[in-house]
Amino acid sequence: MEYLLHILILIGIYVILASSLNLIAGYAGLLSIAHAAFFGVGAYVAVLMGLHWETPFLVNLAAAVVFCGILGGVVGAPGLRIRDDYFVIATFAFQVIAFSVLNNWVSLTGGPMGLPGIPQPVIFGWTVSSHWEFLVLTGGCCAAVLWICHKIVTSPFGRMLKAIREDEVFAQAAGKNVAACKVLVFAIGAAMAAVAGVMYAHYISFIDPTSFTVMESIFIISIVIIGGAGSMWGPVLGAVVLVALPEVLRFVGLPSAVAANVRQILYGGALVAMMMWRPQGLLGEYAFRKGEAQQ
Amino acid sequence: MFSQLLVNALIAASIYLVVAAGISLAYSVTRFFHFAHAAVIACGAYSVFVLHVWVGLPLSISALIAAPLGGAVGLALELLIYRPLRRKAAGPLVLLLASIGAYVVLQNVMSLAFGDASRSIRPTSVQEGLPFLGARITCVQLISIAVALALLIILLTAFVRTRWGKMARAVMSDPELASVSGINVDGVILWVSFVASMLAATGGILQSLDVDMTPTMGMTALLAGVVAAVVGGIGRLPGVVLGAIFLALAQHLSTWIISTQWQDAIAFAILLAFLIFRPEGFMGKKVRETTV
Amino acid sequence: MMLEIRKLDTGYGKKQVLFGLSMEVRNGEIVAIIGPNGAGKSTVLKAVCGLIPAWNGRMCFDGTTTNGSTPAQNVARGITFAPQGNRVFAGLNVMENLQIGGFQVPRKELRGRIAQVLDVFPVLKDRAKQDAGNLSGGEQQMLALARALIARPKLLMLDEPSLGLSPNLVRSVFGKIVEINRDTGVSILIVEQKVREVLRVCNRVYSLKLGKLAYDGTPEELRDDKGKLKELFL
Amino acid sequence: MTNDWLRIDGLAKSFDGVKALAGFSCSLREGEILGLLGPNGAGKTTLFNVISGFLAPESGNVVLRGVNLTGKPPHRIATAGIARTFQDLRLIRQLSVLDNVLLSFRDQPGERLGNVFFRGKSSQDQEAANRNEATSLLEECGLAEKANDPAEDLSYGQQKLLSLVCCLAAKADLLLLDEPVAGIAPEMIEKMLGIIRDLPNQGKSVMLIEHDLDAVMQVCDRVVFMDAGVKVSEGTPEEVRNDPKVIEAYIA
Repeated sequence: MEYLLHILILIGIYVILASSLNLIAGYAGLLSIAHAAFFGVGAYVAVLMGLHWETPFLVNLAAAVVFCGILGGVVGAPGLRIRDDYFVIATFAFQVIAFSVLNNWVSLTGGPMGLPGIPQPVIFGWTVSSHWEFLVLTGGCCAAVLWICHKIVTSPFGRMLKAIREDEVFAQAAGKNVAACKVLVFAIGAAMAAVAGVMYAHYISFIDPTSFTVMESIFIISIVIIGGAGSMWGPVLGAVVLVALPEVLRFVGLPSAVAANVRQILYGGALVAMMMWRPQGLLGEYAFRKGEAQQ
Repeated sequence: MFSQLLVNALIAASIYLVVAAGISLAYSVTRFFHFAHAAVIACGAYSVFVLHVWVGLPLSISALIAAPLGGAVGLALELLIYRPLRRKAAGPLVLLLASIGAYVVLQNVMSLAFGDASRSIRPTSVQEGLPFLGARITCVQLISIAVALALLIILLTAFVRTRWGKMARAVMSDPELASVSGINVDGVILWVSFVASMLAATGGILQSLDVDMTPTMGMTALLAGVVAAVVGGIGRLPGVVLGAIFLALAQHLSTWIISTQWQDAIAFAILLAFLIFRPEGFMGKKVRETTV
Repeated sequence: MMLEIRKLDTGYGKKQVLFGLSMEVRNGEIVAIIGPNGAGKSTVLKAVCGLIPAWNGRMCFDGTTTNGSTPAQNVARGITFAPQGNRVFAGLNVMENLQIGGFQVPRKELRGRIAQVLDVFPVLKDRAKQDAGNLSGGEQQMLALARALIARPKLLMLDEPSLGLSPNLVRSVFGKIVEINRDTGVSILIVEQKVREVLRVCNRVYSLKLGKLAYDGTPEELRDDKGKLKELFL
Repeated sequence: MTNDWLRIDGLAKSFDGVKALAGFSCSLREGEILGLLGPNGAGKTTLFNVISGFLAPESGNVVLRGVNLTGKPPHRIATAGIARTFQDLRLIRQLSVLDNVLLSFRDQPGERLGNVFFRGKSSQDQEAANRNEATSLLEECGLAEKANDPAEDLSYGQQKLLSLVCCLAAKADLLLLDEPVAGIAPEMIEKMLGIIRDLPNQGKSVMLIEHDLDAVMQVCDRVVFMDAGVKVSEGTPEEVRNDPKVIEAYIA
């Protein structure tokens, strides 16, 4: 039973990550390989505050969200100058730098040793300790994130995001402040990733930089794309499928050492297959094709 | 100390150069970042490992076979994935995502086959290294610098002199005009992919002679290559030389001030700075901007 | 008959540009296509060389149907094309540009052909080692012409060879075109906005308007008939 | 006569040393339809791009109702009352026809994120009002049946019509139309021209680039003929048509 709960909590965390990346990449069209960096920075900010200053959990959570939001705005800003594949490379660069900081700033982050002994979160006297309680907390955050995403994408603001994704020039000619919009949505997405980071850190009660690598970013991208970019439920479906996949593999009897690789081969292959035959993913609508202006 | 840093930088630059030349070539004909290059780099190293350690061929022969093997992997990717995608008018982002997927698959196949632990083809006895301007340089390192230089010279000459080189430059310069001039653009892309992948594999081989190999080794090498290629100006081979040297110097000389672990961060800070302030690099032409 | 186009419909994406166009080029002729902007003049050339597919209708070159052929196949058949805007390979030098133009020519012959073509364009001879991107507009246009000639085409298609050139240069470019036609007997299909100049050199004229044929006749008839010209353009 | 409702003064812009605009000036009265004619490369589209803020001119000014718009970013100019269409027909093809129109309303409260979360009611009311208006605009133009189809499913002519409807939804006072009828069927041309001809009655002014001379003759009050980035001739369509300089520019 605990095992099932564990999977559900992980799915909840990845739903937050994928839905927030979906806002950035699926709705605003800014493909980013830096999501694991925000995931990690959020986790570290909250944990460090809790460990060093012993501030309450909710304060730490809020600080992580705000910090990553601002950082996201700063990182998203290059998107105003450089586009498409160059932007991907720029976010990639940020991802590597962030990892490098987490890994090498030993005096602050503990470096490769990570930060153990993260205390259980206490929210207005409620100590979140059992799997059930964590599931409630993560589920609550997940619901909040999905609700915010839903509000955003069904509003005129969401329509504007899609317009920017498909054709910036049209959006500008229609009076939309494309630059402000991109930075804003990047900041929101990063802030949401921080929520996932805080949940993850407190749930596992230990963090180290290896959870926040380029490969993790690629995994989150795969969830979004395989599930379907630019749709509310695509990333949710993607998270369920891809997070549950290794457990299924274990169930069919693959040794866990092999299962990890097989899982990656499966999702890498799925990514290629999606690009070949269904670039909009299982449920999505955005196929990473900018409005090809003809002659 | 200082001259040792310079020597180290030179060795790093030679590996960057080989990888970056491949990336730059591939990007300037295909117009997307070929992420799976990272896997091709590791493929090169592991092919040598298989041929040398498992089959027992001499190192030099293994390397000579491994490089074209890497090229063949690039060829297969082009034929199986990228060309069909291009036929469907896929944009650079779709191609990039597909190549990320291909990287994940290839890297994990290697992990399955060889394990995640590092493997080595280095000569077992620790070499003293030859004295060189007050620094020490090993034989293997000398060879790797020589190979990089030789490849660069061959590449540049082939580009300027041969018919194929000219065709490739024509496609880089203006693909549409190249096609109405009777050039089979798909064919050019195919063989440029082969050459670029061969360079990547060679980069992997050189690196594995200097340090050990892991299935993920290609990522760091690819990234350094991307930085060198962007800094030098995509599509300009002389620029790539400059970029590789610049990056290697920046990384190694900075170890005067801060610890070596920060080399990746430095490389990427340089990349970010260039992407934001001078995306065309030292020698390149302006990258496309939004046009109305 | 060198080129025969019958009831051609084509366009870009969903936009139809040519509507049931029929025209032909006979052996050794210089044929001009004129007309106001947006008439679809360049589109005709792009369709013939294979850059865009025909939606309907038939294109026939030297007795073979060319619908669906790639540009490379058409070059091999003897159709070469110099697209609009002095297009040259900017990163390659003049000599290399010419070699690219003759890349389907057997290697033994290539040197001789380049020498011949350079005799026609002495300006280029002096610039053989310069990057084409650094040439002046007129020289680039000459190079674009020369590049298209190396393959010894049966049909040479030129899209606005006068674009961006000074009146003097326009004269000399058109002079070259006549010279080439006279000396080699190549058929030439030329799209041009500088109507007066092109009427001086061509044997026959088509005028397009909004994707349809508006006039088909001889340059002499048009040259002196300002009223007719006005009707075609305004 | 309010001759300087829109004043364009000495605009210059060059690309790689080639002058696309070389000191172009003209003006537009309120409620006037002005046609822009000229051979390829005359600088017509460049002029539109400069007016709408997508290109910054090297010199010169664009002044609308006394407000200098030169050098402002495109979205500012768009909200200042200028709407435009594009020669290569830009629409958000993946979105529905209705969404394309809805996108084109300026200054929507629902496009501010704060309003989405904290003033949901007022922005929803505005959205509902926009939706009604968009629907009736589509009805007037005969696109109502297609309102929920993706814009890419429309025929080329319908897409052009839709981009015009988008300009109407913008409630702009000045419409810049780049080849509104090129490449579309005759019935659709009639329909488009009908809508354009009616614009001055709604207090709107229009500048349009078009190669279909008959269309220009039908709708334009005045025509400016440009060549090599400058104004060559100006007057009623008939005057310009008969100006020897004009035919000269074409056939020179």
